[in-house]
Amino acid sequence: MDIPRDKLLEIYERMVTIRQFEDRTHGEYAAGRIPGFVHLYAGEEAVAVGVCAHLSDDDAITSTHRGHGHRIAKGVDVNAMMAELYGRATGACKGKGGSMHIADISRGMLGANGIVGAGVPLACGAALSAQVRGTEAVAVSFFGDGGANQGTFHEGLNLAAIWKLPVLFVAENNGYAQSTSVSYAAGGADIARRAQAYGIPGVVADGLDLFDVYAKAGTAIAAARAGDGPTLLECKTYRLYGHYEGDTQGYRSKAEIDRYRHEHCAIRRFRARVTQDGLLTADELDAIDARVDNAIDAAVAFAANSPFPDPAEVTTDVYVNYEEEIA
Amino acid sequence: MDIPRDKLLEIYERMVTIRQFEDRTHGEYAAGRIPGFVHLYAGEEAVAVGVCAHLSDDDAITSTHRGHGHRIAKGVDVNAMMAELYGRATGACKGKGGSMHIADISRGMLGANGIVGAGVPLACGAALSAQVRGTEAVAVSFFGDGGANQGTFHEGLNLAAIWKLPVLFVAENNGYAQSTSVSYAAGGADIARRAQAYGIPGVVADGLDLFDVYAKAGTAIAAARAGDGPTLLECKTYRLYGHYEGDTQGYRSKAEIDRYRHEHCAIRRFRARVTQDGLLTADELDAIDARVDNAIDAAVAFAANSPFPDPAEVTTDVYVNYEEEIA
Amino acid sequence: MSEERTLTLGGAIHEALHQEMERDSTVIIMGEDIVGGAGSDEPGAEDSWGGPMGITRGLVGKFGRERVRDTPISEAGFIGAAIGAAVTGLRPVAALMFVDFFGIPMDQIYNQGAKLRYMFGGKAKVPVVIRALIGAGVNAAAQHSQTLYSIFTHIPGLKVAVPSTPYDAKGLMCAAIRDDDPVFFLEHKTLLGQKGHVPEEPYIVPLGQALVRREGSDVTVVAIAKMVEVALAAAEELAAEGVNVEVVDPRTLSPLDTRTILESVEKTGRLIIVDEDTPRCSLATDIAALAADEAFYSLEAPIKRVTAPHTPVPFSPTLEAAYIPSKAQVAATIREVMSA
Amino acid sequence: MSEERTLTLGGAIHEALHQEMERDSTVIIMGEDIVGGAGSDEPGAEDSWGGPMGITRGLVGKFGRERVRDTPISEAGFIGAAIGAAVTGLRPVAALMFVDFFGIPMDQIYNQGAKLRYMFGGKAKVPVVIRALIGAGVNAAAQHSQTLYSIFTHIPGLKVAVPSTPYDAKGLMCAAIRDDDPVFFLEHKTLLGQKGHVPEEPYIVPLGQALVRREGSDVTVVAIAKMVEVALAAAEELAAEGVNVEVVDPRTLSPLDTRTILESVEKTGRLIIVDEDTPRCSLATDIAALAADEAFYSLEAPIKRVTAPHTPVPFSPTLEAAYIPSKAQVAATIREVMSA
Ligand SMILES: Cc1ncc(C[n+]2csc(CCOP(=O)(O)OP(=O)(O)O)c2C)c(N)n1
Ligand SMILES: Cc1ncc(C[n+]2csc(CCOP(=O)(O)OP(=O)(O)O)c2C)c(N)n1
Ligand SMILES: [Mg+2]
Ligand SMILES: [Mg+2]
Repeated sequence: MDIPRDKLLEIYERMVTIRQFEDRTHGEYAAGRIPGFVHLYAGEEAVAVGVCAHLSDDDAITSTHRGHGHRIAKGVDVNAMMAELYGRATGACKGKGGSMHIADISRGMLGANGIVGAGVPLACGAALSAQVRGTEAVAVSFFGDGGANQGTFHEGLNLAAIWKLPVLFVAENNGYAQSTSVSYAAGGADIARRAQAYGIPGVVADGLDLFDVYAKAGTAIAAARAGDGPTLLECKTYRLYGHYEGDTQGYRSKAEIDRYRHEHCAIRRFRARVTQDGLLTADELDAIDARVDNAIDAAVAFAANSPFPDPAEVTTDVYVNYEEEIA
Repeated sequence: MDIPRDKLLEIYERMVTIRQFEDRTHGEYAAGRIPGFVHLYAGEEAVAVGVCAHLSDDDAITSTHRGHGHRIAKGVDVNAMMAELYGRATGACKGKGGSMHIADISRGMLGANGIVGAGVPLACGAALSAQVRGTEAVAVSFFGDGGANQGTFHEGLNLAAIWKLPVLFVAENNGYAQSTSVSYAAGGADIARRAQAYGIPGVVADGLDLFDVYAKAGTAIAAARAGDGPTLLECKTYRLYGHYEGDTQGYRSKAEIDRYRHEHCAIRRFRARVTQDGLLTADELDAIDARVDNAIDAAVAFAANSPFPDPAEVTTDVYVNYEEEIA
Repeated sequence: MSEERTLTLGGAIHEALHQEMERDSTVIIMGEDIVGGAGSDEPGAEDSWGGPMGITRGLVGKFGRERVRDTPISEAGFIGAAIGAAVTGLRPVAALMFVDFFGIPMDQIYNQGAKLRYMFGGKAKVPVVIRALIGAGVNAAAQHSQTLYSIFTHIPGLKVAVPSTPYDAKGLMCAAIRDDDPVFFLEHKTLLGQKGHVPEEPYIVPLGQALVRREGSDVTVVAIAKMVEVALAAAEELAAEGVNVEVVDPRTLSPLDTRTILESVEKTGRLIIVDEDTPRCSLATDIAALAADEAFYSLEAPIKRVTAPHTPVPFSPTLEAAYIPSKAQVAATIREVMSA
Repeated sequence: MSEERTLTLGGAIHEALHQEMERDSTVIIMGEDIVGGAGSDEPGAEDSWGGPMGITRGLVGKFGRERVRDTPISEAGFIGAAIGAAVTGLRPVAALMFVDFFGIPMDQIYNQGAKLRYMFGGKAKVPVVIRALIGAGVNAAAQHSQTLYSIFTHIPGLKVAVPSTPYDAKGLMCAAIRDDDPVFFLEHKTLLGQKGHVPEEPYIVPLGQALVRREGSDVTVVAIAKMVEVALAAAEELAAEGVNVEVVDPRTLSPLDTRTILESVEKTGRLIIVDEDTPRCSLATDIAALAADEAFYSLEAPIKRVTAPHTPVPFSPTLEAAYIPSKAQVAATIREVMSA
């Protein structure tokens, strides 16, 4: 699957934006400027970007607790994201959601999710909506290897299979659910093989290779748009930071992490490939790096300079309408 | 797998007991003597009996809304069962449970269940208990084709797979969940194939052939006892009555029902096989029929002559102990 | 003439679904066997079930299988899908069958459906209706007889409707479907066959408006769903004894029309709540607490609650009869507060 | 000497688990990452997590992986398995991690665990403990900050413990494990690090016994979990103003020690309930309703409830601070009822 030059540039920019956003969030969190629970996506960029490169704002995605990457890949504004992490009134959710609940319905980003596995049925619903309304839209559900052990995974895949819903299920297998290895927690071989249980295609992609993800997601999404129903795409990937900010990571070695940070880094691999193949130049890529660096600087400044929400906001946005006001 | 003569006689008696119990319950219900919701097991006898023939009182089973057959196969007293259907104080659950909740923990019968799919995790728990306590016991979970679409099915099978729990999952595929065909509701081919998702054996049995069920369940249960972990056994079967008593059954033809009631009847097939092979005689079998007939008569009489529970019993048995009495 | 038009409560719900689906093509309905016969080639199999109590029978013929969907037995999956569809442009009405099954899709309902709007800073709406049967009275035992509305009322972001008449059933269903928030719509199974006046044209009974079903000056009885008729019967009995009972039907539990309840208590000075749900942390305590705070100075007697006991629902007819709050219990409690 | 021995609340729970596992080989514990490092060959991976807040760290070394089990992320599956194991001879303690996840295993908890005994006519017992973190205060947002004990208290067949001190945490955990009924054991995440006196030997704090944390004669404040310290702080403030506040800590919500609460209200004539849960159909309304019935004639002022608002838990620090009932709110409410 050939990727047009413009698309390649956009893809690179999104991958780098994720990496830099996460690196910076890591530092901001350590410095005590971001409250709450934060799970970083660094390392898995090729998955979110490789999949979302096929989507428009009409297409919907559901995400996870580790959702910053999906949001950036889906085009959500980084200023609003960083302000949300900071808990500010200018945040994507006015400070009400935080890292685990950033959404942008206008861009088809139906929200991160603090509940493992919960996005799967919601994505089926977005696909059902497209099917009933007769649009060409598709839905994508991202979830982890741990999430694939939830009942919602089973129910969602079966529902999508029998209704031929235009949905792509993306299992982001980063090897761990918190500290638990996928080899311990998941019976059977690849997660992708679970697709057979429902008679739908199950595909494994190298989640550290943008081109592999892009190609396989493209095929699956095209099939979904054509009315051929869902696919389960398992992307083998790796997270470079701990499960959450604060994780001491006794369950894996520094050597393992370093190997992925350097040899297997999805962004390095992308750079190497596009420059070797003469698709893009190092200068072009460096320029993007610099631009993103500025954009993230600006996002942090925007967040830090934004006001906190008015405490009175605590009781708004519960209902669209409610006769009695909320005490 | 050769079945000893005594066992064959016991198997036949249990199958006939189920059939007669259900035929009689059908009549009693129609006559307005049994209240509530009742789901009959007639037609599926070879499954419950073929599986439970391998179990002792130390082994546990979990059942479904369609649980009379499992209970009889597990050796629960028919007097107590019929009295429970009648809502009498002498019932297996003192009249508190009714058809959907008959249990006998002393016989390892952990209860029928009004919640589709709910027995699967409970059976895993009984198997876990055996594993931790170091007994030789196994657990069996019966559920329907409809139940195999619940999240609990997925979670239970995965849990059993990774912990190598001594449990047998028996999918009773009778073609329908209420009025919905399994071909509509379940993605994929056989339910048994879903086992592959968890790396455990998945086996299909002819659920109208006692010998096939007996053999395949025997292999699976022996493996479980030997520490080799769980199996998913799908038994293709058929229910002769409606989904519940009162079902008008517009979703299937009388011809289809008749075919199963006559040509494919599990009890007839068993009789034909054992008499043809010279294992048992028609006289022996007829004598069992007559004895069971009397036993069911006696059960109905026992139930009808039993008192209703004292209304004060409504507030007992909620807790083993509770400092305050219940208002 | 239209005064005379009567429907059952179940028929009123059917009519509301029909009319709303006609009015708005984004309304879809889904649930286990709400059509029936899916996957069967048998002539006449289609619509052979029609959902719990046949309420949705006939809708598939009019609106087709795209908008009237049989689902697998996967409550978390299809209720979650209904919520996802609601966020993306449909107005799904999902049937949970028995409310007792709520423990399976509850995460989708309360952590997703009820909270998306708030968590997203007001930038989502979730116009989904979840229908479910409630109530004891048909010997359906512990897993098919509960009311459980206290739990849904507890959850911010949900709305809860509990019609006690066919008229309200239709009006509340129309309101629920048009509402932009998630609404639990609870149908008491012993009321579905009850007949009453229902106008043919679509109309709205607003969510959050109680109704005084019977005016009285001596004591206020707030009663929910099936308990409305129990309370009214007790009121008749007491009328013969010269006691003037006011019966208030909240109709929706969230929002709760606190004003109507408080005005009644201020007038009568006495309050009894009759609630088929179990007693702890329930609507009965909710309404009692409301009055014990905001109508305290009007109260002339202890606030009494007549509820089910703190037990599961028993199967046997004698036990179930002892479980459900009865006219006799309500009447006795009225006498008790009148002599306080 | 033993007077001086202190532990954190989390440490007290660890000690209770340790001692009960030592005492009774049928006690097992299970949950996601309660050990950690499962499936890893990395030296030192084992016990690298230790469950929420590391509370179970160290137990695997003593009791082995048979009795200390990491589970997949399958809350319905493993909580259901804990219940099935409880019916067949074990005494499992299952960790749900955050109570907010209850919507996934709820059917197993409430339709199975809580009801088996009743449905089976008393012929089963279900000695299972479900541990879960509750509470706001760490900016964990709408799906990781709730209390939700009102829902579990509503369910017949469940018991609910909510310790507010390390001493009670240990004693209630020992009691919960030895109890033959299902117990929800709720640990407020902001209290886990709090230190207090804990005797080394195992002991029991019986389920169903409240404690008067502070004696007073003017007003009764019933406060739950984290709110106990908020209420005590408000009481100190009011003491300076000459108001004598009695603070009652129920310690278990089901069974509820109604006697201690009613005796206090009869003495003081005034009642405030401070509850971090959302307000509708809650413990706050439950206790208010109790007093409005059974202590009615002692009441000298409206019963007030200080609770979270009817909203999900917001993320931002400024919003979360407005969400959690504060000392200032409690103090203001005490002043209000004192001048009523
Ligand atoms: C229902 C539920 N159970 C448990 C958790 C706690 N939890 C948060 S993330 C996580 C691990 C998820 O692993 P995986 O799905 O592989 O995603 P990853 O973190 O690796 O991206 C767990 C157990 C949760 N948030 N929701
Ligand atoms: C969780 C849940 N959902 C729905 C129901 C209603 N219901 C009872 S039995 C049944 C069909 C079950 O089909 P299957 O599992 O195939 O078992 P069968 O009745 O064919 O034996 C349904 C939908 C229920 N009892 N529990
Ligand atoms: Mg993972
Ligand atoms: Mg079936």
